[in-house]
Amino acid sequence: MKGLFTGVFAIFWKDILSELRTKEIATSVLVFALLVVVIFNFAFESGADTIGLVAPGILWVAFAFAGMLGLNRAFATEKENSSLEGLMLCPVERHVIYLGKLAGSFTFMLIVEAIITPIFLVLFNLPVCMPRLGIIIVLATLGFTSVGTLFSALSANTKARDIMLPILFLPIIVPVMIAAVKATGLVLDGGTWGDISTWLQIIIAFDVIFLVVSLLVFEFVIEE
Amino acid sequence: MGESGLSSTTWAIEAYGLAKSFGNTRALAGIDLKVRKGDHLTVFGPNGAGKTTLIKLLSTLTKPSGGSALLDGLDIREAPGQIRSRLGVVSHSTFLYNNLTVSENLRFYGRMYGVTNLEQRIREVISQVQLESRLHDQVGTLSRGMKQRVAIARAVLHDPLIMLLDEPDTGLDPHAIMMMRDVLEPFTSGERTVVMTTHNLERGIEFADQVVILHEGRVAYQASGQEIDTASFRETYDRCIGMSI
Amino acid sequence: MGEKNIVRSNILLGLGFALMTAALYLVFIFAPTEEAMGQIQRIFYFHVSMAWVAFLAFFVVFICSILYLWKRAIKWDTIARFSAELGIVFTTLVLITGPIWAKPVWGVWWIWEPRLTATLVLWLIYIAYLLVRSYAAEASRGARFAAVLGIVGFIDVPIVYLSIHLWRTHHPPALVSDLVPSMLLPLLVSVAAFTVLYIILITRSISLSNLEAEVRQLKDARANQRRS
Amino acid sequence: MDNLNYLFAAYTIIWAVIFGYVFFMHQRHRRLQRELDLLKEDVDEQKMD
Repeated sequence: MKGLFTGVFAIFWKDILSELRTKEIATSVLVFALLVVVIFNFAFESGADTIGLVAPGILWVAFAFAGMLGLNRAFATEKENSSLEGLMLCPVERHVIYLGKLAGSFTFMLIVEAIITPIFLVLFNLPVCMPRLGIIIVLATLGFTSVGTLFSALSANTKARDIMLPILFLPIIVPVMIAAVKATGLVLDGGTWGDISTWLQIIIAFDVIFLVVSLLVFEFVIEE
Repeated sequence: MGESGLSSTTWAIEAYGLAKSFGNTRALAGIDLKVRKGDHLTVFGPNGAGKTTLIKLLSTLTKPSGGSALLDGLDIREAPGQIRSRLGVVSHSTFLYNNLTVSENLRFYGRMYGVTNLEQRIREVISQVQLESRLHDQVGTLSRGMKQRVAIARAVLHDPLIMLLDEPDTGLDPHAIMMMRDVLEPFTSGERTVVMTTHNLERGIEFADQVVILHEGRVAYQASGQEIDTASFRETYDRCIGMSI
Repeated sequence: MGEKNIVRSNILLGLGFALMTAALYLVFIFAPTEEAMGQIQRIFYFHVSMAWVAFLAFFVVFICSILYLWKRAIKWDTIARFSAELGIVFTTLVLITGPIWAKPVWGVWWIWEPRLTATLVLWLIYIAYLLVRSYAAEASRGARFAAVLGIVGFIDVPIVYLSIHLWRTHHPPALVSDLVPSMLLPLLVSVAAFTVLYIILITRSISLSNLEAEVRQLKDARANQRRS
Repeated sequence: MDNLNYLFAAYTIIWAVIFGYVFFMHQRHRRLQRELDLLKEDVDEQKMD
């Protein structure tokens, strides 16, 4: 158990250090997410009356697309000097690698979301309602990254890695996307915990199921 | 003393009919090998002969599709984790992270291998590969030869019993190759068992206690100790891979 | 192919033909014309049968994917691949016949209703399943990747359905309410006919891939002969 | 009200697609069979040499 934690933390910390040095993922993802918010604002011509309807969708499309960009990078860096092979040579179980990479991507995405969300709320003149929105974001992001880490490892080993990730990732995350958008909409309308509990349950169920399934199948994805 | 009782202590590597196919292409077609502890085995062969596949099988990176192999008496199918902690692998890729410094890279891999006394160990290996001055430079700023030396440091950090060198000097200039040989020397002498694959006949021969020539996934020639005919080895090699008559 | 297999496949073909003919008779002659929707409701029988077969096909993909990752025998991968292909063919047909039925009845081609939307997502997942194979560096890796998606995708489907169901609480008029026996019989026979059709097609596909393997082996043999 | 044209279209498309798929499989089969025959001839010839 201790070995598991050491390994996961070592991978996580390596990714954090590398990111702190280059700021490659965070910057590109952040800028990209902001651009999506802005572009969608024009695309929907969101006036005062329609904001409530389209805003949650815009926010989550921005997160999903930006997250995909970050996830793509997460395994691309492991291919640079074949360091994924170096990782696989380490005497750790394969799910340690999965959890380590997941921890990194999850953290990066949360940081980006922590910056984007306030900007978004201000730009759309929406009430700032942190705790409930925060929980939705954390849970949905866990779902995104648990599936995303699996598929990013998979698509990194295909010929068309940039296009494979969205093709695999987007249909699978439909349930989280729906639940997150609906819950966010309810929260922005001043919904209570009770109002969003059904949606939170869906997201939690998704998180648990796909964390377990990904842990089980991850070794088949990275094995040569 | 019974043969079976001896085997687990005498042999560092045993392979019995080890085979690997990728879909319908057969990379290794049943290989038998035995390497005594402390011996140096050199595996020769042209590109596509199955050298890298052999290394990948022995290092548990890929699973065999037939036969079996034991490293230090452990089955590669049953105890991959225990085998991995006994192995140090140097390949033509360095496995290093360009954005991290030399010491950060070593510390990361040290943690993954559960190396105790890590800081002291990093100081030891880095002085052995003569890169103390570059310890806090990012790997991306180093030359190809230096990176390869860091890769060697990474591979020996956990003091492995067996080293696998998969064409370690590919892509290096002559000077870097010389340098790397000097650096490798202390790690490959002594108790450690070493398997090296290479194209370089002279270098491979001078290094070896045992040689194998692979051709199209099969062992085409095998010799050890006194049997190795250094003088006519090039002819033997050419004959095995069917290049000249 | 052995003699026994030929006999078996001929029996299967005969059974399929008989069932399909019976289904057509039952659907067009025997079944009463539905009062609210009229003749167009007769699409229902084949539409539902094909949806059932598609689901069966994807379930086979799921099971064979698990077996492939576990046992690593190529036959599981072969069955999974062809089953996914057939599943896509039938899902495509479900997605085409659905709007054709919806247009005269609901007045629109498409509504984002749970069953329709979930079917569309299902279709997208299995298109990705076929793509990931063709984009993998080697065939063996593609087989493994596809198997992973075959498992993840199938598990995802119920969650997709549930979430869309909760998302769209407005139901269109129920398509299958209480079926009177005279409508249930045509449906059951259609489902049986399409299931037999699926079995016929999948066994043909498997023998096709055996042929493919034979060709490859011969090619290898020839290449070896050339060399020596 | 009967919308027979829709009904006709639906059943036509069903059979067109299924036949299309069967035809596609048949083509694959024929191509492979031809390749197999050629290869067998080739191998036999080489054996004779």
